[in-house]
Amino acid sequence: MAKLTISELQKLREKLAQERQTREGNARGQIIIHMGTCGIAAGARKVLTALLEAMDKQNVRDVIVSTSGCAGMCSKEPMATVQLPQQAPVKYISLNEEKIVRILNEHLLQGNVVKEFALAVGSERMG
Amino acid sequence: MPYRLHMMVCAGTGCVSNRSLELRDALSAELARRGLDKEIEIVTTGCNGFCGVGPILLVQPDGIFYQKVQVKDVPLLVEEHLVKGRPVKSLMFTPPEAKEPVPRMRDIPFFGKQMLVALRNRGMIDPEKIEDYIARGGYQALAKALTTMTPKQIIEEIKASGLRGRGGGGFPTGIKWETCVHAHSEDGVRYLVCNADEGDPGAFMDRSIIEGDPHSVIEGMVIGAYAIGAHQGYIYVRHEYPLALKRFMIALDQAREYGLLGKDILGTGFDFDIEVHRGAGAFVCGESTALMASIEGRVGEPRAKYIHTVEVGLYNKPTVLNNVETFANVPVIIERGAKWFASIGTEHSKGTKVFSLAGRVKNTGLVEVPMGLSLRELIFDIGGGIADNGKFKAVQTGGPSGGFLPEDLLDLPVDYEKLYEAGSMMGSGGVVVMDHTSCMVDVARFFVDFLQSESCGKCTPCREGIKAMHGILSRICDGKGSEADLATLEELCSVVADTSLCALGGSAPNPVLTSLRYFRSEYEAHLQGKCPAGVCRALITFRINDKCTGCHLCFKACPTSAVLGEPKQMHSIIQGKCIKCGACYDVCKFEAVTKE
Amino acid sequence: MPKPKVALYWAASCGGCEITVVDIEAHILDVAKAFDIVFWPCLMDFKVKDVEAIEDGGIFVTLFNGAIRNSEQEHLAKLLRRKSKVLVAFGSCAHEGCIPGLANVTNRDEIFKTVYQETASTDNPKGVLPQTKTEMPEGVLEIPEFWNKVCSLDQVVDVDYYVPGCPPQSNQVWAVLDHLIQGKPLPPKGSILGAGQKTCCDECPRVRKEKKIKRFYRTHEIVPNPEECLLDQGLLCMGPATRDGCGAKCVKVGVPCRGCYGPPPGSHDMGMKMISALSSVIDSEDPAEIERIIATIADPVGTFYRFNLAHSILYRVQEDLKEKQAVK
Amino acid sequence: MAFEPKIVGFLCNWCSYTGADLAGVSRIKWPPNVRPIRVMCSGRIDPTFVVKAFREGADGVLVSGCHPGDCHYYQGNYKALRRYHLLRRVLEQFGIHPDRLMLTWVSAAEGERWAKVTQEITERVRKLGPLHLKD
Amino acid sequence: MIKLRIDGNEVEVNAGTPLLKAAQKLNIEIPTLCHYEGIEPYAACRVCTVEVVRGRRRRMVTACNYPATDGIEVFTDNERVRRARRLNLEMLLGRCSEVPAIRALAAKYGVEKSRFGYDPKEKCILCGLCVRMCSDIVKANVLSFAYSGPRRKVVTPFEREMATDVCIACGACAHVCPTGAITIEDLSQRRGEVPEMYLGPKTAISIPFQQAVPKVPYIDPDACIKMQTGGCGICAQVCEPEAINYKMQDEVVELDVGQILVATGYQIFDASQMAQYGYGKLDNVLSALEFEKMLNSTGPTGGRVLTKNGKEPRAIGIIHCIGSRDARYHKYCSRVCCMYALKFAHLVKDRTNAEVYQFYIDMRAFGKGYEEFYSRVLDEGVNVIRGKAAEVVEATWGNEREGHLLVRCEDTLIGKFREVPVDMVVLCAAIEPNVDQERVGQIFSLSRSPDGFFLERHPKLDPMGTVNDGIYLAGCCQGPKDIPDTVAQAQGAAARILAMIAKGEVLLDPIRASIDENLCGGCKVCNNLCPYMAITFDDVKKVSVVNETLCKGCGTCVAACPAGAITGSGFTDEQIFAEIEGILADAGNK
Repeated sequence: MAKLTISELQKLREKLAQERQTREGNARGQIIIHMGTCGIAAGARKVLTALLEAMDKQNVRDVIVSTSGCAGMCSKEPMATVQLPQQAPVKYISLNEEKIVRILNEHLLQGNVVKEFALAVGSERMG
Repeated sequence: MPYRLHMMVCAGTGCVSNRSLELRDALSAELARRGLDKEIEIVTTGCNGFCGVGPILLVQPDGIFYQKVQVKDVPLLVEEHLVKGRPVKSLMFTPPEAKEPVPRMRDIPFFGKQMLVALRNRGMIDPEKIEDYIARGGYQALAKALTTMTPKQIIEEIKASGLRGRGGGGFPTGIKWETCVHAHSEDGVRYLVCNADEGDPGAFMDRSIIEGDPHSVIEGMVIGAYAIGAHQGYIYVRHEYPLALKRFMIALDQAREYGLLGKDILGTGFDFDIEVHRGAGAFVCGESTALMASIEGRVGEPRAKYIHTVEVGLYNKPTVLNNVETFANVPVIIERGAKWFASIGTEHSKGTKVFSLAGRVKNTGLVEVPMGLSLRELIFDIGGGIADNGKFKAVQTGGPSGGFLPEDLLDLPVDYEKLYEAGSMMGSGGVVVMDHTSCMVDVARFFVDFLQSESCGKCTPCREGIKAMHGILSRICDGKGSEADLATLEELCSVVADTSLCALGGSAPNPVLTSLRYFRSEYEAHLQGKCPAGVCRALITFRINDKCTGCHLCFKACPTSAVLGEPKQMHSIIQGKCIKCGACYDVCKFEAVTKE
Repeated sequence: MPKPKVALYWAASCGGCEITVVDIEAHILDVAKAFDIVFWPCLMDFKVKDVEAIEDGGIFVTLFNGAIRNSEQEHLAKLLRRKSKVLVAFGSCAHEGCIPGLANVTNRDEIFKTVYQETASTDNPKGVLPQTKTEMPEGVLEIPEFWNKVCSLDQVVDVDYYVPGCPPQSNQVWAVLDHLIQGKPLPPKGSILGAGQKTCCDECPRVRKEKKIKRFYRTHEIVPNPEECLLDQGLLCMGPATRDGCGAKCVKVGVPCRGCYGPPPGSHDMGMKMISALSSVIDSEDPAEIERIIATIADPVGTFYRFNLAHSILYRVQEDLKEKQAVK
Repeated sequence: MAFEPKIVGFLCNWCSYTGADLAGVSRIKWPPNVRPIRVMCSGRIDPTFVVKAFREGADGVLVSGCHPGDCHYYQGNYKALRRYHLLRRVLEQFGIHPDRLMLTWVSAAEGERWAKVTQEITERVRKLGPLHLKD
Repeated sequence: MIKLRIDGNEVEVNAGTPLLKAAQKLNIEIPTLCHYEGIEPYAACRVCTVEVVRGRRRRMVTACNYPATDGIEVFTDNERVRRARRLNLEMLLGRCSEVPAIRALAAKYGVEKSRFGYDPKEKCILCGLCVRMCSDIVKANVLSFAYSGPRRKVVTPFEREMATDVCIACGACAHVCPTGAITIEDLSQRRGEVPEMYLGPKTAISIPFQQAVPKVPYIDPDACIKMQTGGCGICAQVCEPEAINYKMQDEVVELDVGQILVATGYQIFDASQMAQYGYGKLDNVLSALEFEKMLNSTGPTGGRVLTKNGKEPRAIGIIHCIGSRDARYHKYCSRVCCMYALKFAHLVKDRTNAEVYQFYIDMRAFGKGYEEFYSRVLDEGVNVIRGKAAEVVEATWGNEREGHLLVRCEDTLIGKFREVPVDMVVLCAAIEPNVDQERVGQIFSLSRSPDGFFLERHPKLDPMGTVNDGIYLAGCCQGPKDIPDTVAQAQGAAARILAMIAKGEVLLDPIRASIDENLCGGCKVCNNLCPYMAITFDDVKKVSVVNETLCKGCGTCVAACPAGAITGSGFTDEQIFAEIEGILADAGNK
């Protein structure tokens, strides 16, 4: 490692900060990939990988990606739930690698629900 | 691919001794087993401060706070939270009085009320990775200071911020630096020393900062060195802090590698390097002159400071000595400005202060709060109140030679002057809470005992005076005290404080004086042969009353066979044999054993 | 006036000296122009009887190369001596025995045994050895007799001048020939021509420092520093004990001098001189260590006497080899 | 007639020659087979002299100097020592028994030792027999 | 200069002057315990506490080290100060209750009895004066503090009872101790002893012996505190002519001389090698030199003959030939012993009533008047026993159990074994060459005879010359001899030297090496061979050159020159070849 100069320090900081942004917990939204046995069998793992790769490619660092179990509609897997702050969650069904990227771009980043993949708006009550 | 989740495993000394490193390894193995290791990063962080509930695990970005996580919990945790996205309630923290566990860290009162300045990176970075520190803005202040500010401007900025020494004395840092710059040095050599010889029992803010964020100290030191024109710095770390030492060494190497320490820092031509000196654990070596003597290789004994170390210090050169927390504050002041810093706190005490909360509070640990917060907020809101639903009796601030403050001073805002006026001090930030089970005479005796053994013994008042105080206090605890003893104590306290060579002796009478001032009734009770808290063994008697069911537990527990009685029959205690250990009292389920 | 006659002869040697005469390049024409070559068997078919026919002293100069190994060579040496005004021992073999002279570490019987009976490729079931005379139906065949030892030319006949070197450097050869062609006065008898008075070191460009030898190396064992004296580096270079004139060609390319120009004027015995010099600079005072250092010299006689064994004080081993065997 | 070896002794001026002299002054008998040649120092003894002596008919050669460390010229005898070792090897290759050459240290005070040494080499060479190298 | 007020009186001092000094100027007495003039203030006892007022600030400081600044007001005896001192003294009295100095000072402040304890045994108030004296002034660093708090104490290294290996027994710690807690015990065995000829203690600075020339004191660097530790330096303070010089070092003086007289003397055979005589083990077995020192009227006993316990011996045995005339040690006779042994006998007879026994092999009274002296000593009643003593053992003598010796020997004249009881034995040890005789010999290129002494050029014709011209011998370095012989030899040598000086020139042997620059190839083989560095390399001509004045003609380079370019005059190759040829002229052809 060569010694840093001031400008290199700034650049390094920006790069490192971006890589670690998830850690800060400030997110524009959250997407949950349902990964029960049924989901994984239907290809949820591929969908998750595609999503993470797309985020990496586009340098999206402020979206929380979580996984959860079976959403109960095993026939519609793979499924995902997108939740933006102060908005009702939206459930998407029968996803594949292309669809999830569109959801990322249109819904998570621009706020437009991708209606053709959506199952419904809202969620069953927890608890 | 970015990590979608970061598992922040606390690796502060507290959590490590609760086996957090084993937890980390189990987690990592479990993630690998499930193929999640490319998605989820495990970060070992420094101390989170909430050491009472360790090992602590924080899942980001969800902000879920897990406590007391054991290796056996790992499969469940991974399955539920990481795979299925369902945070595990059973591992969350339930605040006292609350019914439901609180999932998010920021919602836990212990954390919510804190304001992190010195501890700004706590739990967020891996202390062994300089990249983590830089990512969170580390060394930006150094860059700013070195390129856009003159040493004079930095000193002015620190002066304007109102930062005062966090090690105990509370001397304004900016003025200290300025004095050092003006002090005459034949060859222009000045030294900068960081005091990490944290000796107060129960206080561990400096250790925590070094363990959790060593670079903040290094950055502060480099800025300070630049301000005073020092090129060689020392950090005096207790040898009892192996983890802190290790992490600081790693940090030094990394900083040197990145050109943030050593020759030509950041290409600005400024040279400064830090040498680590390990202290052997003498309490008195936290005193500046003793510390410097120790660095120079001499016996760690204080000398008279009529000529201050800022003028004639280490190797007889002008020397700035600040403690760890002070240095950790410096980069923030430079980066965010003196104005911002000065906006926090009270009139004369600016910024935040890290306290180690200990004793009979529910939430023990390390907290950073703005100056001026009341003791009540500190103890009851953050600390969660008195443990085991006891009753508050006193709080001691500032370490073993701090004074005891009673309940009616609970609304005292925490700042240097207010604490001093009340007969205590800020010290390095120890806060020990005592409840009704503490006997103030006994506690005073306890601390005086600590101080007498930690006195270096050089000057008469400290060596002989504290010993004499201890003798008198012991006598009182044994019920052999007299009214004259109290007068003698007061006289001793006054002369010891007046004539001691260093601050150890100078502040040693505080526990005695404040306990005499606020809890004189307890002393008087002792003179009458009573210990109100039932602590002083010579003054208490254990008896068995008619609630006794003859369960025979106390009989079995008594180490001296002082309990008489057949099973199912009422028992009694032979006073002559009783050594007042309290074993019978502790085992009795029927409140049949009484203490008076 | 007829051109002075010149003869060249090749006795026990490799023939390199003959080639070095040709190596004077275009000057060979000057030689041809100046002299009448009457005998040069290497190049042309001269007959001995033609030489015998020349009156004694009729040849101006004979360049005789090669040592004397057998009766024929001795015969021709004597013949050419008689016929020549000036007899030059040309090249190291004639001068001091050279490589053929190394045969003096053994004797005729040993050589015959090895060559005609013991070597693996020999098919000689009857163990026949060369005979000088063989009776054949056609008459008696005669071949020269193989002497028991090798001699330098001057050990057989009187020699006027010496041109040292294995081979003599062509420029030196030309200098000698040119001297003769120019008809300049001849130097005193016994002079060494075509060489200097000093030692090879005088021509060697390498930097010499303090000599302190802790062990000797053979050339394949180290890569010598190109600037420094080879001997300083432990390579056994005979340069200090060898006459100059060659231009230090070998040492310039990193090969230690082997001593082909023979001893310089002050030296009575080249090998002994080198032994004396070398042991003076061996860096030890402990007999055991000295033995160890000396043991790193391979084949001392072959090294110190490679070119002048036949001409040295001891010039050959004990004739009957009795002691040699006793030693073993 | 019994073989009487001829032995050339090269003696340094300060120790061995004086030692031999002392032997004489002290009337100690030593074999006349050893014929001394004085040189200033054993370091002066050129191996050439040794082979020259053999060539001239010597059956043995004795080189004698001061004891190691006692050399009048500090180090000369060490040079003789080294030459001796290398020379022995070469003599052997020449077919001359190395024991015909003997190196010894005799101090100026050691008249008796001189007698002993000369007796030793004389007996040694006597056993080896004549060398016959004289042309 | 600055002004300050002390107890209302104005005083002018230099800035930084300790208040204690400033007060002294006003004759204001401030009590101290841990202060000592010349030792850095320590401010540990706090008895010198005074109150300083500076503006609005009042504080208690220690007068011993508080630096005076302009305008301050000092109170040395107000109530606050008196209370502070009183209590501190009470504390000290509680610690050291029976130390008079503390009792007296405490009484001055009205304290007769301490409320904080009573310890009649403890004497140390931990003022640290001894520690500072030892480390800062004497710099022996023996005493230091150990432990902290109330357990603090002054210790020697590793708390060993006697720090004999580091303590230099200077006594300075005891001198400065204000309470008498340190005492110096006189354990005389621990005194610095001069290893040879001890016979009594010696100080670090002394006149080596009475006949010393020049007769001035010298400092024994092994015993001097200043030289050992850098401390002390008291002798320089008291010496008015300022003659003490600690920095004096052994000097190497280089002199150009033309001639050298070697008179390096001898050493005495170490009699302890012969264990049977008990030298070094038995108290009253002395070497002759030690006995000589005892007999000297300026010696440690003033010339009286005394045994170790200070009593006059009743009998003395003198044993001859210790290590000489002995095949196991030295074969030669040391020549002087018989006569000095007789002298001893004579002096003992003269000064005491002791019986004297001489145990001899042969009585060698060879010098002028010697035999007469022998007769006289015999007349004085000295017992002579012909026979070398076998051993000396400890024995009882009558009822006295200790300190007596028994000499066992065979009296060859009467053919009987004898045991002679004595109180003291004197051993006449051999004269032997110095341990460095060999090295000295190498320096001067001197040969040694088998006994190890230097060899003269000729025992009869040149007994003081050596094989090296210009180097001469005198005295026992050439062999044992008595004083007249030594003087004779030395005078002879001096005469030879003077003769040479008078002549003014010396003839050198023409034996030289020279290099023929036409033959030298510049191989540099010879350059390092020359022991006299007479060969140098001419970088211009690229040849080696012999400096003929340095050359001694050894011929090593001549032999070594591989080019044969060096000629050794007088010993040329040709000359030697001719010698070889000549010497072998009779060698038959094969």
